[in-house]
Amino acid sequence: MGERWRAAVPSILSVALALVVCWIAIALTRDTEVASNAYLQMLYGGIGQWPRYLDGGDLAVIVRPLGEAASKAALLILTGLSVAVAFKAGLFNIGAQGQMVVGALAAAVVGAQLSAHALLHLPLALLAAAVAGALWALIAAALKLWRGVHEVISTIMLNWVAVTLVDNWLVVGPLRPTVTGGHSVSGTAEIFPTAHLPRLLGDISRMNLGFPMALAVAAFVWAWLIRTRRGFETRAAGLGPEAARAAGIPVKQRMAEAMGLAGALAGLAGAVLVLGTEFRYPGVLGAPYGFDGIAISLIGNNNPLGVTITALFFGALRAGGTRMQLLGVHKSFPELIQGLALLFVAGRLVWLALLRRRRTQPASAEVPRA
Amino acid sequence: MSLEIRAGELLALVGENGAGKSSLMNVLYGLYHPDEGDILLDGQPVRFKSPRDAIARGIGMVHQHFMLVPTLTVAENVVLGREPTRWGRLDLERACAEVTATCQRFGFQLDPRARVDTLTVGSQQKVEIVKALHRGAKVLILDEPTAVLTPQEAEDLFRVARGLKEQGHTVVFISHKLREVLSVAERIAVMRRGALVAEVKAAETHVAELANLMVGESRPGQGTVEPYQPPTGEVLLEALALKALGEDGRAVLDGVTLTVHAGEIVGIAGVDGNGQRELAEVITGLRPLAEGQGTLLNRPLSALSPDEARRRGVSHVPEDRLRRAVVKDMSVEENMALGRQGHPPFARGPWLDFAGRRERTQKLLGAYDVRPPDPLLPVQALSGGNQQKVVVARELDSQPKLLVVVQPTRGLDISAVAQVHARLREERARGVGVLLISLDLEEVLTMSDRVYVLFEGKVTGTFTRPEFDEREIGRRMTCAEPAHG
Amino acid sequence: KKEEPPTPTAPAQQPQAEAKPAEPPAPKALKIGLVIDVGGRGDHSFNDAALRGLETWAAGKRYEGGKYAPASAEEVKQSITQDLANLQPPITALNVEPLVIQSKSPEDYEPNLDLLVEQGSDLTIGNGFLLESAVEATAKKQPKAKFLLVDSLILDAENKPYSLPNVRTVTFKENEGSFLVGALAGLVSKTGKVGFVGGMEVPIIKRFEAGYRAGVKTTNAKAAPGLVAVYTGSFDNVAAGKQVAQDLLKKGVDVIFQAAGADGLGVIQAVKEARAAGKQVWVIGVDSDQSHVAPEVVLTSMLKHVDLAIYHACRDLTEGKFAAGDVVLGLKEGGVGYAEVRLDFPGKAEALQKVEALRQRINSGELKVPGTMDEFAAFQATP
Amino acid sequence: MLELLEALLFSTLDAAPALIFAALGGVLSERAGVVNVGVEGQMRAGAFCAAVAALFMPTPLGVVLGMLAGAGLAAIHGYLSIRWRSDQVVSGMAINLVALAGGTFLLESLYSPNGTPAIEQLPRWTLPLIHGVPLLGALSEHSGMTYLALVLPFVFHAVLTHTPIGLRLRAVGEKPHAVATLGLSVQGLRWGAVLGGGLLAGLGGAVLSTAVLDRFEQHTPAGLGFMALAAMVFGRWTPLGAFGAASFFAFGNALRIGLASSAPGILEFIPQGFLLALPYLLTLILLAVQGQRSSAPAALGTPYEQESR
Ligand SMILES: Nc1ncnc2c1ncn2[C@@H]1O[C@H](COP(=O)(O)OP(=O)(O)OP(=O)(O)O)[C@@H](O)[C@H]1O
Ligand SMILES: Nc1ncnc2c1ncn2[C@@H]1O[C@H](COP(=O)(O)OP(=O)(O)OP(=O)(O)O)[C@@H](O)[C@H]1O
Ligand SMILES: [Mg+2]
Ligand SMILES: [Mg+2]
Repeated sequence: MGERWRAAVPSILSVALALVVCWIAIALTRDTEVASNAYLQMLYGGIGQWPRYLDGGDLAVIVRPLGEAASKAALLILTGLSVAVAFKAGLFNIGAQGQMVVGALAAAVVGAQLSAHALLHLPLALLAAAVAGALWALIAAALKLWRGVHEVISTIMLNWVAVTLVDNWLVVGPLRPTVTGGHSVSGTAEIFPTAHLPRLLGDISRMNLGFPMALAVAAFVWAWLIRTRRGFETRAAGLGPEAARAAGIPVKQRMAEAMGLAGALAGLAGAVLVLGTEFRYPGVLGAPYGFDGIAISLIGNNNPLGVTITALFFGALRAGGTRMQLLGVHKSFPELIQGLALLFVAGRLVWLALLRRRRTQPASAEVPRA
Repeated sequence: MSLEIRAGELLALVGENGAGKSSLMNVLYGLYHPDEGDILLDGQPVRFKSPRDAIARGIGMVHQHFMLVPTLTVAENVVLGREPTRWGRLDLERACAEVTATCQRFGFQLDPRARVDTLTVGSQQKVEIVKALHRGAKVLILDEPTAVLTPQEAEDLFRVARGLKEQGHTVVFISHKLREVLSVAERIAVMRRGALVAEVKAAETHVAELANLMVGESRPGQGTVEPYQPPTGEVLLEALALKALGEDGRAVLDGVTLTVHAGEIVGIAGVDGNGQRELAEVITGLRPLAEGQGTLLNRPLSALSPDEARRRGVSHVPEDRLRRAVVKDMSVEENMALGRQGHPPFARGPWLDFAGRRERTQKLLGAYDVRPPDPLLPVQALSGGNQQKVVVARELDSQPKLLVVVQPTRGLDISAVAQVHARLREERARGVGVLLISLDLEEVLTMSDRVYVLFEGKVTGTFTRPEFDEREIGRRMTCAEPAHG
Repeated sequence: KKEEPPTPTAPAQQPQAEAKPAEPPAPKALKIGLVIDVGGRGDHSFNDAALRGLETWAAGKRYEGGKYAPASAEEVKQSITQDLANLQPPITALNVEPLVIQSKSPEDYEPNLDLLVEQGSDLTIGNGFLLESAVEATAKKQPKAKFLLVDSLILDAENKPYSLPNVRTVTFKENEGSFLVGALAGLVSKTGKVGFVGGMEVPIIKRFEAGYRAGVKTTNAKAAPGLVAVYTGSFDNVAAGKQVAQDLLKKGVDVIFQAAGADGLGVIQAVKEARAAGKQVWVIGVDSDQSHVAPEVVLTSMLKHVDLAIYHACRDLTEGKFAAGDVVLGLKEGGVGYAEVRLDFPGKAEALQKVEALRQRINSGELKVPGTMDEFAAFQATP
Repeated sequence: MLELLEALLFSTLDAAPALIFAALGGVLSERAGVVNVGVEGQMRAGAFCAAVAALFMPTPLGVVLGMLAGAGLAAIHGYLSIRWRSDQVVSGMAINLVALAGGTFLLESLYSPNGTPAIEQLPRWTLPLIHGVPLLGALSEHSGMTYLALVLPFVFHAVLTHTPIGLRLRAVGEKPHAVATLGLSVQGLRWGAVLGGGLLAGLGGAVLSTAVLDRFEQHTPAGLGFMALAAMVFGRWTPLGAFGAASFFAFGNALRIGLASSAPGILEFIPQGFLLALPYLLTLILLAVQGQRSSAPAALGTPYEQESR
């Protein structure tokens, strides 16, 4: 256990460092008071306005921000896991964005075109999203395993293909909802309430089943990866494909499975967005959560638990980030913090060495030669 | 530690694995930097910041692992770093001419335009030497140059070394083969644990003494020669005219026929790159069979997968340890489970069995004296020898019927080698068939009951123990006239 | 390189909304919240129009580096297009305080509206049809708060319009404005080839196209069949807009109308470069008067007075007259139009006369401008 | 027909340079063995700094500053991945994220949220002889960057194959230890390549804000950096291959635009979205058909450790 915590230390310090750097950036462009206030607002937006609630405020000032943070976190958990699972199999999935797009579309189509009982409709829509995402990812896997096409290039291409085909053709063409009169609507037809992810805290908060579902999926991925024979084989295939092959592990199959799972996870993220908050495939799919997944996965050490914690943190940060605008602080700070945190994770050797040198005064242990 | 190297001598450096021979030479060559101490050249203290300085002072080194860029040509490899140019442009013509000239001066035959990865190991070795000489090296350091050469090629190399010495060069060479050390070197320096423990004149010592100096104690008894009994066990592997293709589509195995019985060790002798690796791959299901047939443990050899081979009872200690035998970022216990991760005690149904795995790992680590015996350590944190012990432990622990071992003692020190050899003999006694593939002819000859010699993918000779003749086998290993040089 | 020192007034609004907005006794500034869509500030078109209506006109302020400074009278005057210069009553600053939130992605619209309501905004504006569902959901959740939805009606799950008691909607007849600039384009074109560049191929942009085509057909029947309409596929890719426009220009098109968000800036860029290379070419801007982007080539701009709609809503609110309902702004209501034509071209006076005549015909209801491509197919041009 | 072709060619030549430079930057860095997924971020830095600089000085000088900015980001990448042997993919992705969010932040704090003020654009050159000649005329009327982009890949190719420095670069990407034992500095070579790659990527970005547009626009480069990586891989890590792939992508895009405007009827049958996806689909299909056995430099992505054997 101690070992595992030690592995998390660089990530935690990196995030803290990023927070400090951004605080300084705000303080420099504005002043220290604004910077501190901005962080306070971010906190309020992320985990609720507790002081105001304790002052006798409405419960909404807590559950609404929590709901927003949870929705964002659910998306980040799923895309982060998507990237992490692929990493574990030795594949770099830059394509989570595209997989999320097709997943979201599938959920929107099943949610709107099919009518069924709620007990059936929602699972069907989720399943459709997972399958669509998985199939999309499997294209890249197939190209990699049988044609030797590097997955970085194929997933980048598949992202573009998904976005252009869906946003510029399907959504504005065949799947355009029927509109009486000349009203402008964006996106596909609205899904039936039977396919909604149920709200958990009533109408005031957008907290929905997507969040516990994402947590459950994370637990599933963790169990699969760490506890099962399949997961073991997948990790072996990712870390040492040749050795895994020699050990009788069907490496290609495991890699394809992992990529399929990665796609399914990203597809589910799309479904959570569509079935949880948007209720249709919007004209343009939300923020680039698929790309955020890369950062989340890397900061979280590509480990399901780390990814979940990282996603929770950044989900809250980004939900709260909007409130910074109330102080006139720029809207891109949460992203900046995320980027800097990743940069510091990448550079952890540098500052770990600095720390170590300060602790053990004379001889620094393993500073590589220049 | 101090070592004196005299001008114009042939000095040999011996010592156990990890004694620090390569490290010392790398310091001399400016690749590593000494924490303390000085290097004196012609009595002057010098400081080599990088190999560039060492090269400028006339020191050349041929590394234990080849330092050639495989995608470049011989000439490009040789001139790299001191390229002849014409108007800023790389002058390949001149480079080739220069390299040809150097080759002629020292009596090598190399095609300067050939890509290095198309050359045989022996030729690559020569490219390395030419590289050093081309830079005007007066002192030539050869780190285990004969490890991958046939006796003939090694003999060739020593002729070159003596020739260089005649021309006034100094040659330092490192080797584990004490007999060749004695026959070539004039002076021998022995290292142990990073220190120089003895310097002796070749003429005044013998193998046993050197071995004692190296290990610091009497050498574990060299397996006494056992009497030969023709194999009687059931036939485990019967291969008929096997043919397999390499990555480039050429036949790397060309009509190989062999049998392995239960309870015998069958050795495969051959120079690196003559199909030994591919033979092991075919038998373990890693490489598809192009033609030919055979039976492996009573079922056909064709369409074999690694998984299927394991299920039939084949264990495999591959040659390329870090690539094929272990997943270096995984822990020791995870590596212990590799290949049998689905069976007790490593798994229970679809779930991994952590307790069972830990218990078995700890037992094996103890039995094989792996140091440190920590099942949670990533395998890459173990020394090479200990990694090899992990692999051998795993493969023998899975109760194989047929054991395919390739270079099982590469990188092991004397006592570890003896241990592995003993284990292999134990397996034989248990009735396991062992196919031993090694580049070390001495190892093949001491261990095997029968030997097949492979050359260019063909079997060019079979010998039973009473017929072993090192020179004849060596000749078969290079069947046609010596290829180069 | 020097930044102007921030004027030491009007501090950024504090999140002091903790204090419940108990009805103020004194004339306390009303808070107007505005959520703009992902296009963001500074798009020189739709969002900037909304910000102009709220910040410059209603609040009399200038946004700068996260803070507000008072806008000078000159600034305010310059921001008012010619067609509104004589508006009665004239545009004057009101006692309102703007609260603007930029959205980063579509799923943020709803929480952003929620946030503004929570911050105590007396009127919350959703700018753009993309915010339709968000405004709908928030308005239902917050029946006491007032909302203004710009550019769309409230639609139910079947996309049928309905109304909510606390939401005012404003929509525009873009086709009528587009018709007039189309008519002008037909008159200006020398080569007889005019073009249209749209962003994504969504119905609202199609409405621009239909009106534009009808306008061209009315004044230049020969140019109509060959009118090329190209869609860039995005609203945020300037380079794509430029490339599309370059292609049109290479093919002899000399007047381009763009309705493509940020891509439109690329269109203007391409025309500017073609003009620099000596070609006689024009571009028509959209939503706001885009003349300042490239004065030498922007013939005019199809105006969509989002600014006015928002200003009116603010004024109604301060005067206590704000009412829910659906407002449709067409040419007659001054909700759409075209910006002052500052460039000269042969026969300018005559052309403008013709266009104004068409305006009269539309205002009188004699000429019905098609709003969809189907309607356009049935449209008979009557010069 | 000829006219259509000319328009197509012109459009390709106008749009391709940024992609070409960035792809070459990727090739330079990766041939030396350092993975460079940070091209997108380096382009963004280049575009931003070039535009900002050009507000105060002649545009060509601004372009140079943009290149330096790209190299600046590359230096962070180099410091982490060469000096400290960090994971190259992580540090590249981090650079992308920081450049994206940081660029947005700086842009809004310094200028307006959507772009810098307009700058003086790089001039377009009218080539005297061929201007107006059918087809060939497409070569005229471009900024100097287009001509540079047509020449640079060949220069780069020549350097890589025919000069000592090229030989060393190739060697260091294949087997750094061999290079080190010859007394050459692996670190030095890699630093050079990474910084050079940064300069090129920065140039690619600068082209976007000084030649394609006349300001930095908030979304720049909108995924072009990733396209450049794709072009690099598609072009098998060779300068000419990357050049060809980048030109192919630009051509595919131009073709789509050309089709939409010259044959609008086609849109009745083939939706716009298909045309937009066409270049990417074509690339995927081509890759699937020809296969893409790894031609990456052997040591790509593995940090060089002197004492690893
Ligand atoms: N820079 C270093 N820091 C710490 N230990 C080192 C370093 N370099 C080498 N060693 C260790 O020093 C020992 C000597 O290594 P060296 O490669 O010189 O052995 P060797 O005598 O050449 O062995 P072999 O016969 O296997 O080639 C090994 O244990 C090695 O791991
Ligand atoms: N990455 C590492 N992390 C921690 N310890 C290491 C690492 N690499 C090597 N060591 C330790 O350093 C010591 C020397 O390792 P090395 O591989 O050089 O041994 P060696 O002398 O070559 O032994 P052998 O002859 O068995 O190969 C070993 O005890 C090993 O555990
Ligand atoms: Mg050694
Ligand atoms: Mg060793």
